[in-house]
Amino acid sequence: MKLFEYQAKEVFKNGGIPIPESKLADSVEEVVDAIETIGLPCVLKSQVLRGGRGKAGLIPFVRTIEEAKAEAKRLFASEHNVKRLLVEEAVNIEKEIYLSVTIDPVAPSAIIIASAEGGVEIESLAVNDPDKIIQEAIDITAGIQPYQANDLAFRLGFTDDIAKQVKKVIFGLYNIFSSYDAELAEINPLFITKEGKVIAGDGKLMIDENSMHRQPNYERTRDYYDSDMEFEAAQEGIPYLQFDGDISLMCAGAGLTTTVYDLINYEGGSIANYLEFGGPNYRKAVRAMELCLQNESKVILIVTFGTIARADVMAEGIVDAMNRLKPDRPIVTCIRGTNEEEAVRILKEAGLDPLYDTEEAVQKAVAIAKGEC
Amino acid sequence: MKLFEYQAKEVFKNGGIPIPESKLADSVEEVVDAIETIGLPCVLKSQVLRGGRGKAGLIPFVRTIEEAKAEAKRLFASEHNVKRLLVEEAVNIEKEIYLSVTIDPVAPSAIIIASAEGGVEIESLAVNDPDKIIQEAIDITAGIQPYQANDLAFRLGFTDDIAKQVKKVIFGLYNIFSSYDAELAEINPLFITKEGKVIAGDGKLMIDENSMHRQPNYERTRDYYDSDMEFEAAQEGIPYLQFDGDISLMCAGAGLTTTVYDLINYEGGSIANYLEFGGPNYRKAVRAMELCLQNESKVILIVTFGTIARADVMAEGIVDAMNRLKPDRPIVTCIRGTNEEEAVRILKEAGLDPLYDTEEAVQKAVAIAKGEC
Amino acid sequence: MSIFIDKDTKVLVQGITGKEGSFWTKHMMELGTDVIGGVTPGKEGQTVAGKPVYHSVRRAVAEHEADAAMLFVPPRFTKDAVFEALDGGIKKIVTIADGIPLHEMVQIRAAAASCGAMVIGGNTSGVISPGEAMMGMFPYWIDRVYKPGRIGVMTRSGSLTNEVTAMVVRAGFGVSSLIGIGGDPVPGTRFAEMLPLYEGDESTDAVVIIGELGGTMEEEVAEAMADGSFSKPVVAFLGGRTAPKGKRMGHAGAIVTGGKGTVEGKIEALTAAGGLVAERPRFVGDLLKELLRR
Amino acid sequence: MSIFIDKDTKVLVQGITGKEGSFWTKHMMELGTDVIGGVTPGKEGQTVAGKPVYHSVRRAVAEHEADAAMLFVPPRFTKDAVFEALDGGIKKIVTIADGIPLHEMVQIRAAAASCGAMVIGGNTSGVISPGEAMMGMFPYWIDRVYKPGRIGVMTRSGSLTNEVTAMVVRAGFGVSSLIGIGGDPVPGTRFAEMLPLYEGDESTDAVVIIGELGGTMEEEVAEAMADGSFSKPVVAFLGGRTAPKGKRMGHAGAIVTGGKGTVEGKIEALTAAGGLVAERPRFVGDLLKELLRR
Repeated sequence: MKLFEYQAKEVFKNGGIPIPESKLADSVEEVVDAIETIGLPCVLKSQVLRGGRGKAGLIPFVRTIEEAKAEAKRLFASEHNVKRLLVEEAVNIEKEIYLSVTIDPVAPSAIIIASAEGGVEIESLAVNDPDKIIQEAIDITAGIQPYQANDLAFRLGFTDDIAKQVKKVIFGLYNIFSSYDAELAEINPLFITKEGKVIAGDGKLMIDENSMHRQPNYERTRDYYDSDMEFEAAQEGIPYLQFDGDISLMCAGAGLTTTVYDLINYEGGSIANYLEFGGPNYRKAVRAMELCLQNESKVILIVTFGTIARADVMAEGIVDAMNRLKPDRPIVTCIRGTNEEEAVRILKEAGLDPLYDTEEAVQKAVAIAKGEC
Repeated sequence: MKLFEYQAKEVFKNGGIPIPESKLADSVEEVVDAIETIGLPCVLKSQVLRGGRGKAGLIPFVRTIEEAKAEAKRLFASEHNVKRLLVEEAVNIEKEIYLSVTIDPVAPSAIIIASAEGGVEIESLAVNDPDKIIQEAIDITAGIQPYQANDLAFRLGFTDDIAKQVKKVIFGLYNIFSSYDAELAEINPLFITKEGKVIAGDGKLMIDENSMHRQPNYERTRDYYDSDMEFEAAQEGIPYLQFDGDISLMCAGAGLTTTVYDLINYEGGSIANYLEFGGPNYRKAVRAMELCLQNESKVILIVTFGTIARADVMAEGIVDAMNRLKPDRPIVTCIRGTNEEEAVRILKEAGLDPLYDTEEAVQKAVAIAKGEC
Repeated sequence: MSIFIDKDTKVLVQGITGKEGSFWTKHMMELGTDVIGGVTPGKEGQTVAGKPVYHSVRRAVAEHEADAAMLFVPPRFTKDAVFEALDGGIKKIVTIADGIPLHEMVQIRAAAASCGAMVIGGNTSGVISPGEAMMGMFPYWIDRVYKPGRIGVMTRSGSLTNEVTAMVVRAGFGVSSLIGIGGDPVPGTRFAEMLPLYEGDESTDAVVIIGELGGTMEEEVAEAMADGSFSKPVVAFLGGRTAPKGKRMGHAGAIVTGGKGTVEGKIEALTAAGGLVAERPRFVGDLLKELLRR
Repeated sequence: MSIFIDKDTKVLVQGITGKEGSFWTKHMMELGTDVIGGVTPGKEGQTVAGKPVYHSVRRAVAEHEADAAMLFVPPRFTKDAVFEALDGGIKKIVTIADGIPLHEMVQIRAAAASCGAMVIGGNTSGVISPGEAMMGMFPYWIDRVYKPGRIGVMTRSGSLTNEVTAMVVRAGFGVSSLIGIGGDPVPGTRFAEMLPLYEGDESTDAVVIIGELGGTMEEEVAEAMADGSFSKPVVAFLGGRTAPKGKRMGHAGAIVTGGKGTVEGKIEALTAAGGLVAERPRFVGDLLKELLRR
């Protein structure tokens, strides 16, 4: 679960990492109020989960109250679903550092990544000038050792007081990474100010989905999703991605669903939605079909090849869903796996024409979507 | 630092280990008050740091209020320096378990020790019937794993609900051991009650002296010492043990001081006090001699063989102490090590007759103590 | 013949009394797997499919020799169960659990390495040597997928494995050993770490890898092929060629992998190392034939 | 010749710019120790006794070969300094710190073991091979104690070591290598773990052990003598024969050691294994002569 910047910064602050003075605002009026405390110039930071906010113009720097009002209005009205702005003091930046903690799956260990050249171009730096990226493996059981934070600070080129502050930030960030069961804890940029202070300019914190039971402070509200449909699906625990094509996928298993997605593209089709109802969701055919029907798709393509999920149970679910929902568009099925003979019987009885070959099913769905059959 | 039972039990309680209902009382009146809450029969547990309290009659079981008053009076007046009684409910004991966590220096690891046959005879059980002692090594970095607590509970012969409770106590005790930097965390006995509850009957918690900076909750008050002298010495950071013989030791280094102690015994002498002023205390000669002079000893024996502690500095300290304190008894010195020539000069100038051989010095001190010279 | 497990591998089942544990234990035995017993704390004295249940791994291994542990244990208890198996001296562990906390999976992999053990999973159906033995949950009765043969299969996926393996079988081949590495970001064992076993297995002629976008496991296989440490033919199918850039791990993930992880990059690496990558599951069989003909 | 350190051992000094660090570094060099540099975070660019100071062990070992690390570091920072030295690939570490937290010392010993390294100390004066080299704080200029020779000395004590070693020298012997194991309940290295080094050292004819009541280190030496893995003559002096039963660790300590740890028990074990135990420091020299005459 990816937190919003303002949430990540709250965590950072509580973990001893300095952050700029800031106030959250969810209207132009609140932005004006916030500026009374924060002062001008300041930065209006759109609280959206997508990356590349700067390049998309979602973090304007404003010098006057008029400019602030205009920009706030623009952002709240934008297509980017901006619900909140973080009004943040403008900092006198001397230098920008990159700092993050994530998992190295090969080692396996946690890994701290840092660069004296922080900012938006860090990823291309990693490819083009990898020597400028500093890495330090951390034993996840023993945790970070002081000498490691020391060494990182020195390798970043700092000494004296700045080194001490940076060391404290590294320690803090690692401990947050650890106690929040994070996939990623990132500060980019970490500002070194002209006044010699070390302050987190941005904050990214992604909590491991499998550890959310240990992180009860965060609930996935609608804010975390790009669309109502994705939010609804997530409430059901159904993996779902929204697109705007013609074919609704209703498949089982991430790998197979992704492959069907590829095959549709190869055949010149387009996808309305990605949906998995496999694994523990294999009894949720009704809910899955309901989600598909909310799309303006032309056909629903159902492909499964179940292991534990029994084919006959899925077939029953599909027939049940059809009876209840009376779908207004054709359904193509390709259901294989345990008890598939029974599944075929059930589907045929319901008037469907079950297929056995994934590519055949894909081709048929694409043809239907194109109005070719 | 060894905590009092009532302190250890407070820690246990906060760590999720059930303890009997109890109240602390520091007078006969408070004992009576406590019994109003606790009820009768109950146990009056003397809060002293020595072991073997039961055998010494310091944990009487009382059935009536009169008996309680009489026993409380006896305990407060006893030679055992009883300042507080823990008035504790009497528990219906079905079974007594031994459980502790300590360090295994060889492994090296923490080690949980348990026996289904708890109680006062656990130590002889360890020698005579070691199979009845269960041990489980715990990696001190990774901490205790649930399966280890499980396995211990089963090896103790428990299943079902009692196993679950015992497992929880094991977990709790290990985590206390870990977070309190303990040398030892011990519950002996751990009661299994006739009602099927698992309750800590006693509590022992010894905090590592070298980790006291992480354990700010405990201060070494006078209560923790057998004598005023030992308390005073501890305030100065001077290792000191009180005896009642004729020779005051004022030596440097635990090993050498212990050896001098042995040699005095071999020569038929007796020790008034054990005192080390070596290591970081080698400039504390005045304070050390003051402590020695508070004893009714007949002679002060000073033996050192310094490495970092410079002999001349110690000699100067001794002469300074003599000038200030005007000791009323003979002083025998045997000061060797770095700058010993200068030390000898200083001591001679002060009218002493410095010796160079430990045994010679010991023999002279014993002779003086016996009035033979 | 087979790798990881065969008829003689003595398997201890942790979580044997649970619904899935008991169900699949019976199926594992049906296929020929030598299940020697199981573990469920508090259930010692019971039996499942005629096999004894013990309180703990230690008590089980005190009574029986055990080469491998099959875990039917919920994700939050998996770390403990793996640690218990390792402590019991077991060197082959398969865990099907889907949802193991990421940081715990790192600890599991590290602990296995320090014990010289191999953990397969989580988030996998397990390991099967068709006709011989199985640890996990495979519908081995579907013989157009689980036909014995001489092709090794390694996979990060579930349903897709059935899809692809069916194509291998349709092309006239069968499977020697199928290893479900699992779909988690930190699998206990990585593709490349299985290669030495396939390399040394006389009954495996070629290996099919079922991968997908993300991570560097396929690139590591390419490295082993390129440096000669793996010499058998490799055909890969990779899902996600046309996938949109989804939710990403931010900069750090890309930095750790040094820009690796795209399907294009994987195809390039595998092809450069002499492997063939099938664009569609259907093509896997033909590519196998092509490589084996060389 | 000597064990652990000699003239050629390249020593890195951690905490070199501190008062004790710089003072004893000079003395170590005076005796012939090959100090290659030192570490103090934040002090890179300075020199001590002409030797360069680095921010970290890694930066130091990137510039210099280092065989051993000498730590003049406060007890609360010792674990970190040891971990840093181990991470820098250093296999011999001496720490003089008195007051290392017990649980951290357990972690230090465990980490050293897992790296195949040896940590000597804490709470020790260190290690000296008289006339060759030294890591620690020994008044090597007192030649009635630190005379070179062919007797190995291992000790748990400080001042007592001077006392006993003076008796060894008074008897006409000298010291090959003196190892201060240290006086803490969990020393980084135990007596018995040093024995293989003495056993293989051609310049050591016999070993003197300076022990005391408590723990099982002397019993472990006796075991090595009894099972033949250590074959050189051993004379021991043990302090605390007449010590009153002091404050004890309660039952657990006695259970862990299985009733060992008394001076009587140690004497019995060492004597049974062919060693001799001196009642007084003065007797050590005579017992050495007796054993070496056999």
